[in-house]
Amino acid sequence: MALQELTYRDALRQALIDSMRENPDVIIMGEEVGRYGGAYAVTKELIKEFGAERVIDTPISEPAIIGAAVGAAMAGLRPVAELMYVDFIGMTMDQLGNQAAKIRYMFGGQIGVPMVLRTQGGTGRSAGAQHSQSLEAYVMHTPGLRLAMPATVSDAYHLLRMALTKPDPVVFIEHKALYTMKETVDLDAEPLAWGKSAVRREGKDLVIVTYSRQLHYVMEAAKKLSTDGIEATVIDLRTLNPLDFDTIREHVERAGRAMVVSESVMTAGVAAELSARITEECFDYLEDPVVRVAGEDIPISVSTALETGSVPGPQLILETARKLLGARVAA
Amino acid sequence: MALQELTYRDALRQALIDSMRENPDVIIMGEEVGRYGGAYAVTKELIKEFGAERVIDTPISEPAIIGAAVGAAMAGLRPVAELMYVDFIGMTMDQLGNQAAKIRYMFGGQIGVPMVLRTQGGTGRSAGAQHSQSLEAYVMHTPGLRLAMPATVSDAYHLLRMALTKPDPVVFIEHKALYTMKETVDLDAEPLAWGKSAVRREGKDLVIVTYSRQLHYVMEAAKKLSTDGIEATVIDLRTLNPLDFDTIREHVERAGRAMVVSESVMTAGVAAELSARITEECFDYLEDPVVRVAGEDIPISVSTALETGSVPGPQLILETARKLLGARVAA
Amino acid sequence: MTKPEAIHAASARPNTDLPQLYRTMRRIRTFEERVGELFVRGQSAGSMLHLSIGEESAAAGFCAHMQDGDTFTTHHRGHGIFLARGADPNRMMAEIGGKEAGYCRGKGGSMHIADMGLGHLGANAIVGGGIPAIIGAGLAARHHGTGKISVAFFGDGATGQGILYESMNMAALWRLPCVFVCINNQYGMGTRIDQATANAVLHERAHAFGLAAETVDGLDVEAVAEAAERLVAGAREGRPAFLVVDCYRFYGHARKDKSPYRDATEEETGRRKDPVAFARAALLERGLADAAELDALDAQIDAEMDATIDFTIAQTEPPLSTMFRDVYAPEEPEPEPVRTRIDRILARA
Amino acid sequence: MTKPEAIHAASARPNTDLPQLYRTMRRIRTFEERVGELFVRGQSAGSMLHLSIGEESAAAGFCAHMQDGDTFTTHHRGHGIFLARGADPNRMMAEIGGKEAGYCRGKGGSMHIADMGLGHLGANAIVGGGIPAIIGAGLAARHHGTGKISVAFFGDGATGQGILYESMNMAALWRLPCVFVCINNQYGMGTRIDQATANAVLHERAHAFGLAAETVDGLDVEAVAEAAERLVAGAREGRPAFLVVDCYRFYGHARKDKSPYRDATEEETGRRKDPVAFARAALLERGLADAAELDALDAQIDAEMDATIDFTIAQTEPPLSTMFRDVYAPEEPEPEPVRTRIDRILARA
Ligand SMILES: Cc1ncc(C[n+]2csc(CCOP(=O)(O)OP(=O)(O)O)c2C)c(N)n1
Ligand SMILES: Cc1ncc(C[n+]2csc(CCOP(=O)(O)OP(=O)(O)O)c2C)c(N)n1
Ligand SMILES: [Mg+2]
Ligand SMILES: [Mg+2]
Repeated sequence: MALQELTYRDALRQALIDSMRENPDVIIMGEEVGRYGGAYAVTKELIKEFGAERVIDTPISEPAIIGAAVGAAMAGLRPVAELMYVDFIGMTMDQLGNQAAKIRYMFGGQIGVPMVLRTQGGTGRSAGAQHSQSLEAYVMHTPGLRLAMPATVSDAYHLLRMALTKPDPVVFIEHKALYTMKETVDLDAEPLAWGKSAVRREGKDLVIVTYSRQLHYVMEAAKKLSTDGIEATVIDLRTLNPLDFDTIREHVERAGRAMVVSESVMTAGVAAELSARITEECFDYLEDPVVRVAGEDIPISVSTALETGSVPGPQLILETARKLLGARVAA
Repeated sequence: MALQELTYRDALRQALIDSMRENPDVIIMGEEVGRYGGAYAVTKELIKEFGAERVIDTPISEPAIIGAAVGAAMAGLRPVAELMYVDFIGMTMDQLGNQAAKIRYMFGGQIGVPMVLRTQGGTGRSAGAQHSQSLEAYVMHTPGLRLAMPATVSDAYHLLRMALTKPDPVVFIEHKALYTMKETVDLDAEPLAWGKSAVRREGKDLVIVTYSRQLHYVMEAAKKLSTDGIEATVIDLRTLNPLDFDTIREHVERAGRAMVVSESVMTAGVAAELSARITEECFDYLEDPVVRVAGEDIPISVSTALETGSVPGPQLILETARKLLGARVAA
Repeated sequence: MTKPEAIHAASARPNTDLPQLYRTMRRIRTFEERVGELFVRGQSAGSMLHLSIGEESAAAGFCAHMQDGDTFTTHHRGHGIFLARGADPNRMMAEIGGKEAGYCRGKGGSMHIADMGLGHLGANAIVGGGIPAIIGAGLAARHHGTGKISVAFFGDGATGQGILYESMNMAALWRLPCVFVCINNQYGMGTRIDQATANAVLHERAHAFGLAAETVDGLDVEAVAEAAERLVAGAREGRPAFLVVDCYRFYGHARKDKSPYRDATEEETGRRKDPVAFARAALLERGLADAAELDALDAQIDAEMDATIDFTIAQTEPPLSTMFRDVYAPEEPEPEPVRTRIDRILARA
Repeated sequence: MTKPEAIHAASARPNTDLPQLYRTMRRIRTFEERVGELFVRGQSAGSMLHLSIGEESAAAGFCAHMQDGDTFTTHHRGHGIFLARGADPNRMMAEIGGKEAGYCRGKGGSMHIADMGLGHLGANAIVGGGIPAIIGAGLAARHHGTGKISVAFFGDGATGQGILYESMNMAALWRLPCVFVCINNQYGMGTRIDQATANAVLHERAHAFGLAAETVDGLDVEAVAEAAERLVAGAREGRPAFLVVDCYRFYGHARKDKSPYRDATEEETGRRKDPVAFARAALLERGLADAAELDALDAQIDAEMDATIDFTIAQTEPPLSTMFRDVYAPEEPEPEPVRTRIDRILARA
C-alpha cells in the first residue's frame, strides 16, 4: 500500500486496531485504556470502535489484571493486558513469572497462555525512580516469556501484530521517549520475521548490539564514528526472546569487536547476557573484550541532569566506541 | 570458643538468637515463623524466648509482609522478614524493588531501610516449578539491594549476623538442600569480612566462581579434577552484592581460565554477569571464553529426574572443566 | 455443628442427590488416603502433598452444580475438587507420583495438576495464585456467550492475599459469571484462622465488594450443594458470588506435618465434623440406602483407588528428552540445553 | 452536600480550631496553585504533578489531630498532607523543581518527597505503595512504647490494590496504632469511583476486616477533624481505623490532563464542594473572623507561597557528582560509574 508518515504511537494503535478487526477474540484490558484512551494515548478512541467489552477499563489492580489476562488467554481470548509503566511489573511478577510463563510447561503442554503484556519503560520524562526504569532483564531471565522491544515505527506495528499471533505470552515493552517519533512506512510491505534482528547499518570495524530507544543513540553515534573513519555494524535485536544470536555471531566474527548498549541497569542486565554470550560464542574472533554500555547501577532521579546521566546517551556510546578502537590502535 | 558441630539450619537459628539477644530492635516477621517455628524450622522455638511481639506470625500476605518490614526498618526496628520460598518474591518485587531498594536514594539520603529479607531457594525437594527456583538474579539486578547467599555453616551464621548490622536492605537467600548439612565450626573465630569472597581451594589451571549449594558440587568436581592433574581455584562469592571482584580478578589473571557455576537460570542470570565482568576485566589473560554452567532456561519439574537435570550438578561441572582444559590441550 | 434434626429436615430436600454426593465424597476420601500411602511407600514426587480429608463436602457439594464447559482453578489442596469434576484417579495419582502417564506428564505433580478437557485451568502452589484467572475465564465465557461460569477454589489462608480482593472487585464490577469458593478448614499451615484475621466471618468481605456472599456448614454436603445451586444460578446470570464452606482439616498441612500446634481435644472435635460419615448416616436414616449397599459401594471405591497406586508404581518417569519440551509451543524451537551449548562453545574455542 | 444549617450547628464544636484549619487549607490551596505555575513556567521537574486542590480538608482536618512523632506515608497527591504536618514550602517547592535545596536533594520530586524529622516516611509514585509501611511503623511504635500512631494517606484508586487489604488485615489482627485515610476525590485518573468498583461505600470493606471505619464529608473540615480526633484516639489505644474523606478532584489528574472524560456540569457541581470556601464562610458566619482579617491572612499566605517559586528558581539542580550518592549508606562505597568502568577496562585491554 501507500507510504505514510506515522508516529510510533500511531503505529502501535494501528496494530491494535488491525488485530482487533481481524480477530474478535483480541481484547484489551488495563487502567485507563478505554475512556481515557491510555496514559500514553496508544489506545485512544479504540473503545469507540470496539466497545467497552473489548476495551476494558480496569481498577488499579496490576496483579489481578495480569492474572485475569492469564485466565482469559487460557479460556480462548487473546488478551492484551496493558501495564501503564513497566515499573509496576514488580507487583505482577508472580502472575507473570509463576503463572503465565510456566503454565504450558507445568501442565505438560496441554495449553498455552497466548497473552500480550503491553507496557512502556525507560527514562525521558523526569518521572523519577518508580516511573523511569528499564526492567526487561527480569523478563528475559524468566523462561517461558517472549520479549519484544521495538525501536522503530515499523517494528512497533509489526512486532505488535505478530505478538498477537504468538502461542506464548509476550511481554511487549515500548519506550516512552519514542511515542512521538515519526517515520515514513509502508505497513503492507513484508516485515522482517519475528525473532530476527535487524542489521540497521553495516561496517567492518565494530558491532554494536542494541534495542529500543538506544538504537537511535547508537545510530547517531555510528554516524559520527563514520566521519572519524570508523564503520560500525548496528544490530537492533527487536525481540530479546527469541534472541537472534546467529546474526550477532556472523557480524562479530567479521568485525572482531563488539559493544552492547542497553538502557537497563548494567549488573545482571540484558547487556550482561549479550556480552557473556558474544564472548562464549565468538571468543577466538574477539580482539577486545565486549564492552557494555548500560544503565548505571543506581535508581533514577527526577532531576533531569541526573536522569539523563543515569542511562547511556549518544556521547557515551560514541566515546566508548572511539576508545575501544583507539585502545587497540594505540596499543 | 569451642568447636561444635552444627547444621546450616542451626547456625542460622543461632545467628537469629544472638542478634535478637544483642539488639532488642531485631524482630522477625513472616508466615509460620512463630508457633510453627518456620517452614524449614530455622526459627524453631524462638517465640519461646522472644515472645510473639518479636517473632511475629503473619497472615499469608507476602507483599504486605515486605512492605511492613520496610516501614518497620524506617521507623527504627531491624526487621527480619521471612519469605517462605524465594519463588514468592515475584509478588513482593514492588515493595522490594521500588520501595526498599530506592528509599534511601529517592529521599536524598535521609534514611535507610535496614531490613533483612530471609528466604530460601533452589531445587532438591521435588517441589515443582513454583517452589524450586533460584531467583537471585532479580535481586542482583536491582540497585540498592544487598544480596547474601551462604554456602557453608559458618557463613550461614556469620553472614546473617552481619546482615543484621548492615545499613541497607539485605536479601539473604538460603538453599533448601543445605539445611541439614553439618560442619564443625567455631562461631567465635574471626569471620571473613562481609563483601569478601572466600577462596575455598587454590589451583593454577582454572578458576571456578560459584556460591550457595553449587559450591559443594564444585568442590566435589574440583577434587576429581585434581586426580586428573587439573587444579582448580574455587571462589565462593558469599555475597553477590557487594561483589568482591578483586579476588576473582587476581585469580583469573593467574589461571587464565574461568568457569562460573550458578543454579539460577542461565539467560540474563548471575552467571551472565560474572562471565561478562570477568571477560571485561581479565580479557588479555583469558585463554578461553569464560564458560557458564547454570540453570537450564526452563521451569523446574516435580519429577526428580527432570528436576535434577534442570540445574548444574557435580558431573556437568566436572565434564565441563575437563572439556575446557582438554579443548586447549587438544588444540 | 448441625444437629440430628438437621438430617431429618434435609430429607425434604428436592434438588440434591445424596447418594451421588456420598459416592463422590467417599471417592475423594479414599483417593486422599491412597495419596498418603503413595508417600509412605516413597512413590510420590516429593512430600508436598496436601490432603483434602475433611473437606470433601466442599468439592462434592459445589461441583454437583457445575456443568461441562464451566472452568475452575484450585489451590494446593485440590485433589478432591478435580475428582468431583470428573478426573481420572489413575492419571491424577500418576501425576502425584511424577509419572509420565499423569495429567501433566509428571512435570506438575500434586500442586500443578490441570486438565483442559474438564475445564480445570490448574491447581496452584502459590496461595491465591489461581484466583484471578477466573476473572479472565469469566470474561471469555461472556465474550463467547457460552453461559458457563468460572470458579476459584481456595483455602481460608488465601484471604490473606490481596489478589483475592482485586479479583472480587473485578468480578462484582463487571458482573462476571464467577464464584469464589473459600474452603475454610480453619488453618493455614499452623495458623488458625483467628490468628490470621481479626474478623473470621470471611464472607463479609465479599459482601463489602458487592458480591452475593454466604457461609455454609461443610458438615452437611447437601447444604453446600444447595448454596452452590443458588449461587451458581446467580453467577450464570451475572451475579458473582462468594461461598465459605466451613470445615476442618483432619490431618497435618502436608504429609510430614503432625500438627503439633493443635491439641488432641481440638482435633477430636474437629474430626467429628466429618461430612462423609454425616452423609452416610443421613442415607441410612432416610432410607436412601441400606448398610449393605453402602458397604458394597465403599468396597468398590476402595478397589478403584487401590488400583491407582499399582497403576502409578507401574508407570515411568518422564524421559529426560521431555525436559526441554513445552517451555514454548510445540512449533517453536526448544531452549538449548546448557550441555549442548557448552559443547558447541568449547568445540569452537 | 452539607447545608447552611450545618455551619450553624458546627458553631458549637468544641475541639476544632477553625481559624487554624482554614489557614492550613488556604496555604495548601495556594501552594498547589503555585505548583501549577511552576509547571507552566517550565521550572518543575517533569509534569507528573498532582494537585490536591479540593482535598484540603482531608489534610488539614486529619493532621490537626496528629502529634509530633506520629509517622505517615502519602500518595502521589500528597503535598497538602505534608504541608499540614509542618513542611517548609520552600524546600517542598524546590524538591518539586528537582533542585538540590529540596527535601530530597532533587532526586525525589513531587512524588517522592519525605522528611524523617516530620515523620514523613515518604510519598509514593506507586498507587498503594506506601500503605504497608505504616504496619511496620505501627509495630515499631508499639515496640518502643512511644504512644505514637502511623497514618497512610491514599486515594480512592488505591482501593483497587490488594496490598491495602493485606495491610488492613494486619492492622486489625495486631491491633496496631494505625489509621488508613482514603481521600476519595471520586476519580482515579479518568475513572470515576463507580467505574472502578461495584460498591463505592468504601469503608464497609475496612469494617469487614475489623477496623473502625467511617466516611466523612470533606466539604466540612471540622467534620473531618472530629472524625480524626475520634479515630486517632482509638488508634492510639490499639483500635486501628479507616476513614474515607469524600471530596472532589477540582482539576485534572496531573498537570497536563484537562479531564475531557467528565462534563462541565459535573465539574461545576463538584467544585462547589470547596472546603476552603466553606470554612471561610463559616468563619464569617460564626463571627470567628471578619473579612478584612481573612483578606490579610490570605495576602500573607499568597506572599509566602509566591516566594517559594522565586526560591525554587534561584536554586541549582543537584550536581552530577551526587548521582552515585545514597544508593547505599554513606559509609559504603558508591557504585562505579559505567564510564569509569569502561575506561578502566579499555585501559587494561
Ligand atoms: C504465596 C504463598 N505463600 C505461602 C505459601 C506456603 N503455603 C502453602 S499452603 C499454605 C497455607 C494455606 O492455607 P489455606 O489457604 O487455608 O489452605 P489449606 O492448606 O488450609 O488448604 C502456605 C502458607 C505458598 N505456597 N504460597
Ligand atoms: C501501581 C500503580 N498503578 C498505576 C499508576 C498510575 N496512576 C497514577 S495515579 C493513578 C490514579 C490514582 O487514583 P487515586 O488513588 O484515586 O488518587 P488520586 O490521583 O485521585 O489522588 C494511577 C492509575 C501508578 N502510579 N501506580
Ligand atoms: Mg486452610
Ligand atoms: Mg482519586
